[in-house]
Amino acid sequence: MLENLLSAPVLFFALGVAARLVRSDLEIPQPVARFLSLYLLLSIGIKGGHELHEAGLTSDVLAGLGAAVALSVMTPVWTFFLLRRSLGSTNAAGVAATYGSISAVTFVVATSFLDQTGVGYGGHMVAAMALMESPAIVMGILLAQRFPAGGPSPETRPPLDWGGLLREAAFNPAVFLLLGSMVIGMTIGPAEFLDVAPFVSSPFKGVLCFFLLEMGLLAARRLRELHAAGLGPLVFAIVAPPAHAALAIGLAWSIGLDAGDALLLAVLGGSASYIAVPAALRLSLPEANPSLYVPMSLALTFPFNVIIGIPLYWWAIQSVGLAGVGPY
Amino acid sequence: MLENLLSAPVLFFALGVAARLVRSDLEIPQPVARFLSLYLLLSIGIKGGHELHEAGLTSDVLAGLGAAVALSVMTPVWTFFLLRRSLGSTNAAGVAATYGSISAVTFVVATSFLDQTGVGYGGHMVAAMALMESPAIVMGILLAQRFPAGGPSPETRPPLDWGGLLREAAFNPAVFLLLGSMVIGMTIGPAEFLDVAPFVSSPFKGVLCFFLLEMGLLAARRLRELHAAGLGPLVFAIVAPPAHAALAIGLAWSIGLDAGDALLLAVLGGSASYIAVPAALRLSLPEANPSLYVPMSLALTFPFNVIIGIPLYWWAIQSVGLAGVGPY
Amino acid sequence: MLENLLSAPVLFFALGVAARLVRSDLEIPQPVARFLSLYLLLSIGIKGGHELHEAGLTSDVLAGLGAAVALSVMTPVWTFFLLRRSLGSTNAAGVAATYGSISAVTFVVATSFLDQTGVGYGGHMVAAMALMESPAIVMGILLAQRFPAGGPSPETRPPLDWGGLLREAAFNPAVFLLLGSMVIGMTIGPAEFLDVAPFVSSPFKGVLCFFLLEMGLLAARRLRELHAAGLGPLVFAIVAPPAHAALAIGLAWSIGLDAGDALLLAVLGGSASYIAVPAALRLSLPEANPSLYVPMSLALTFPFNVIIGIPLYWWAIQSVGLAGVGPY
Amino acid sequence: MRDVKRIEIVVEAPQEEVIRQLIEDAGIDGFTLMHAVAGRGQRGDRTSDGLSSAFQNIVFVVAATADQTAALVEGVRPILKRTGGICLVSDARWLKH
Amino acid sequence: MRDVKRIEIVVEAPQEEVIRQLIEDAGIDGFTLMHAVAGRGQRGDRTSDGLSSAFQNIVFVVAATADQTAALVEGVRPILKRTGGICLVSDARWLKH
Amino acid sequence: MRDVKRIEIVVEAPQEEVIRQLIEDAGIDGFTLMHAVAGRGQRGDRTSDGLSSAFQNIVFVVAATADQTAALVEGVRPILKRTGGICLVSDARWLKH
Ligand SMILES: Nc1ncnc2c1ncn2[C@@H]1O[C@H](COP(=O)(O)O)[C@@H](O)[C@H]1O
Ligand SMILES: Nc1ncnc2c1ncn2[C@@H]1O[C@H](COP(=O)(O)O)[C@@H](O)[C@H]1O
Ligand SMILES: Nc1ncnc2c1ncn2[C@@H]1O[C@H](COP(=O)(O)O)[C@@H](O)[C@H]1O
Ligand code: NA
Ligand code: NA
Ligand code: NA
Repeated sequence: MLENLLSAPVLFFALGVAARLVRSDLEIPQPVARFLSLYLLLSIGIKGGHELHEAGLTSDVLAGLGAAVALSVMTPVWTFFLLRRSLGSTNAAGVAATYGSISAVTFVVATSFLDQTGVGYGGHMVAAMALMESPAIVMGILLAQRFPAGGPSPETRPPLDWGGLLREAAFNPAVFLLLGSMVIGMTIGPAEFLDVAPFVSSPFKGVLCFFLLEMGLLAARRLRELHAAGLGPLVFAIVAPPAHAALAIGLAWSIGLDAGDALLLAVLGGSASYIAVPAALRLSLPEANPSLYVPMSLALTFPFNVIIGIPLYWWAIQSVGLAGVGPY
Repeated sequence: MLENLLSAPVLFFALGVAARLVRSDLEIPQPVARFLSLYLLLSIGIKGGHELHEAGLTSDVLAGLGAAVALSVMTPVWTFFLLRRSLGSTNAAGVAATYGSISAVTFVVATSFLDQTGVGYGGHMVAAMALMESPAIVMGILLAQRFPAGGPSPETRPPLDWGGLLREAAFNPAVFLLLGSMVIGMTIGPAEFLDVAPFVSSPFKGVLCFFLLEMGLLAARRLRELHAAGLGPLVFAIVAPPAHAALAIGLAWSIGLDAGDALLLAVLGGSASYIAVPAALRLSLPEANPSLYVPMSLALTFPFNVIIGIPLYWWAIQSVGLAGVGPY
Repeated sequence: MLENLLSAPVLFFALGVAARLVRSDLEIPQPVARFLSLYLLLSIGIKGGHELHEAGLTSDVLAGLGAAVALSVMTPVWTFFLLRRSLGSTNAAGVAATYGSISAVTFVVATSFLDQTGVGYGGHMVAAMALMESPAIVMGILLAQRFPAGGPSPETRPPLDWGGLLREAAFNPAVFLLLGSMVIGMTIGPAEFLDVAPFVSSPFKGVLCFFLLEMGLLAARRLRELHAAGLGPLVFAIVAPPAHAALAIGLAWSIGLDAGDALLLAVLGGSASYIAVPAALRLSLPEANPSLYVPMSLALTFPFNVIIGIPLYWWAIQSVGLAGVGPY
Repeated sequence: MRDVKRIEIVVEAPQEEVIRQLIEDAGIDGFTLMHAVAGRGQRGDRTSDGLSSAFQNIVFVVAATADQTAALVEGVRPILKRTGGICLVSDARWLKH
Repeated sequence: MRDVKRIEIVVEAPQEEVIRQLIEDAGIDGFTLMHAVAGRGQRGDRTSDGLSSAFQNIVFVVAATADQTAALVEGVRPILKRTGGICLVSDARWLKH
Repeated sequence: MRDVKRIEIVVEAPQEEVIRQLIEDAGIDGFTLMHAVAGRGQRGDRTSDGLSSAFQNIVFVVAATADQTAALVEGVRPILKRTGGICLVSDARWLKH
């Protein structure tokens, strides 16, 4: 765990937080930060696709994908009913969608943790990640519609544009680039993969450091917004990750996933979205307060997972005795 | 040809087109895309200069340069007279300049094709590319001036600023960076070249993938603009590339270029500009409709060359029996 | 010296100047240029921290740091009194702060010069650089306050916000990222360092080329602003670097620094700020004319150091017989 | 020069398509659009960050006749109510070339 | 505060030098300039892309006296005619410090 | 719609915090802010470069009542005097949703 604390990406996250705390003007230019996140998605997509191509489609693959989708459909349900009383229906639905979905950066940090630990993982877990964004968004909106309470009066609320919502959910940039890069990674041959590897593999960890610096800056800025939110959301943002991860580990154990895949499933279950879901919610559920669900996932759940969660889940996975395999 | 279809850059181009078709919000931040294109120019310039320095100035070099300039001077002439009737003088001149000039990205994809095929090419072809932008622009303007027809009445058209035009043509950013990097590539020693190689060579193909993703996004967006243009420009945009490339191959054959250089000459002849020429035309021939010449070159000719043209021209070159040499 | 003139970064600087002279529209998108400078700081910080960790804290380290801070405190004093008569108190204070501080890019070019020459240097020199920004800024403001003359009448000048000034001086983005990356470089183990090396080391020289291209563009643009300034500032901007560097070499000799560290100290002493100090002065001493101190440091002192200064100081260091060591 | 209204609409970036459509529906055939704009209002700070544009503002500047303006303003009202932002209308003269 | 005209000119980026010159020719000693602006008009959509700035708009905001404004407007007219764009003029008060 | 003042403040980027504070002090609870703006004035050219934002402009657009405007204008005056920039005030109507 200490080792994880002292990994370069985590330290850069801390540096970003520190910069904001001392009110330094340090910032990553926004178009570049946006590009670095595209780079991480493209890289992980190509590598995942390449590995999936090498390994082939096994029953493990289908089991992993199924488990991931199940998590993203179910998590919003209990999240919603747990929080509806304290936050109101609309905000509870926003948080539900957020926690049913995933954080790609957390996933990336987890793959980097596995690489360092020398444990392999299946390329299909990248697909699993991509498949978890949309169901969570749709579930959140559905819940808000079926269990309305408060919010603006019906006449000011325009009818929901389901077509737009589904397009937003299924073709949001992150999902699209991830799945597209995966398909490309599966399609190109090994020679072509070798050609792009110096771009998608070698600088990966360094780019991750830069990106976590940005994440630290953003998380620290968002943290202040939680002052107004009361204790409930704070507690949820810290307790939900290990709870959801435990569930994911249980699922992994029951379907016999390898240890590496199990860690990634735990991280997917335990993490929450701060990019795709907020963007979709601003369109489809603008009444939900983004100053609630974004800081929860970005300023609390994200650092929790990256610093404590990943090594904790790994320890749990080894305790329940899931077998690791070497890097594919 | 199938192999080329399945190369990573071409697949990313397709991914970009697909993203636009399904109306995904995927986009490369504009300052980064701009930078990636500078990177491609700088890299190809340094590498070209370095290779030219190694190979020395041969008569082959002069022949290649001469053929390139000749193509860029002649192509606008027939293009103009072919299209004047249907498009009007001004628009025909715009298209003429566009097709006399070149597409640096197509050139880069072709060098990547040659690298993969294991065939060498001369660094001077990079200079040939740089020399083809300006003559085409000047020819287009000249043709519009000598053969006016329609357009705004003479009194509203200010006298042409030839100084500005020539500066724009000769020192446009792409030409300047390309030639400048070539000179630097020729000047620095091998040790210095080795020092910059991890930057200019290793990530090259990966950056190309990202850039073709952007090209796909742009091409798909531009495609719609052609609806209004009628069939003529559409046909021209698809027929001109192989016709001009055939001419270039004939020229290459008659002056005895190596197969690799011949392919690059074919690609230069067959490709059309969508960066430098439009920028110059907006200043010197603003009456020409950019919604005509940009989509033609970007949304039709560019993908045609990248997907079909390059392998097709290569097949033709091998058929006429030009000898390839190994990579320098 | 000729060798230095023909190094890739210096040639790209010249290319940038040439682009501006022929009025080419070439430009590096601003967010990317901003990012490249962050990259250079982060890289040099991590590498410096890593080397410092390997070498350990020796008395050499403390001597180097002390000499650097002394230079940044003293240089503003004589600069101020030398220029006060001709430029007025406020502008003299601005120039004083500028020349007491440092240019990180000059430092980076010097490390690249040493790498090429095969001479090592201590990682603590990166810390020395970081420690030189703040004292110079504070000295400049103090001098302007203690020796006022001219400037706006007291009632319009608001009381100085010392808290803000110190925060600006101590936590300006460059200093913060540099020191933060150094600490991270000292903290992470060798395995982790190897993981980030393909990002922080391999492309370093290439990125430096791109950045010097930008510097050339900016320097040429700024040069024009000096027309109004008279001969004094021009002469100072060329004479101060070798004078301050000579002093630094003397200091290095007296405390027995290694040759590599001595060169870096000379470069720190001889260089002047054009990023951190201007930003701080706009807040704390806005009456000082930035069209004076920025072009002096950016358009004259910077190219002087990069082209002539570095090899000149190196020659001087070898003449006084400081011993070099191999790369750590 | 012709008298027109100058309409300035500040909304969050995700509403771009909606406002574009409203402008078209109001029969106005042009607009100018700035991206990556920051701001503060009742819904807190909006600043660009490197993750998504969901929390940035965009600014539409539209020149239109009084009638078109009335139509556009009515369309924009519920959007501002739901998602925040402002709409300012002022008088201007339009250089008709 | 002093009464001035506020002139807002939207043109495509390649015309930057031309407009700068016209402002100077009108005897106006300052302007504010925004880059990378999108828009739609009779000449279709203008959006920033990653290739060139030729199809982006820029916006000049200029504070000037009525006389200077008249001069500038006359200079701008043929540019707008040839290459498109708009020019809006409104009344404002300028805080003269 | 309600009558308001539209205040447009162009200052150099380092003054951002100062102006934000002045807006708050004037009792105004919102503003719109554009970064990376170029310009020319008595203090020469301000263009964005890749080194720092110290020589860029920023533009604040503020909708406020006449009283708030008077307060803000007085606060801004000495800043403009010291560090340059402009402040334009015009009449507008604010769509109150
Ligand atoms: N008084 C104001 N003046 C200028 N812009 C404002 C004002 N109030 C709000 N805005 C803009 O509208 C956006 C949304 O405002 P709100 O919905 O009040 O949070 C803010 O981020 C600002 O960009
Ligand atoms: N009615 C309008 N309101 C605001 N901006 C406009 C309007 N019409 C045109 N523009 C701007 O002027 C640019 C060129 O317009 P046009 O020449 O009509 O294509 C457009 O891209 C818009 O930015
Ligand atoms: N007449 C003007 N019209 C519009 N903007 C101006 C004007 N004068 C100055 N500015 C803006 O204010 C900034 C600072 O002006 P100055 O302090 O005069 O150098 C300039 O960079 C411009 O952005
Ligand atoms: Na989750
Ligand atoms: Na051509
Ligand atoms: Na110094």
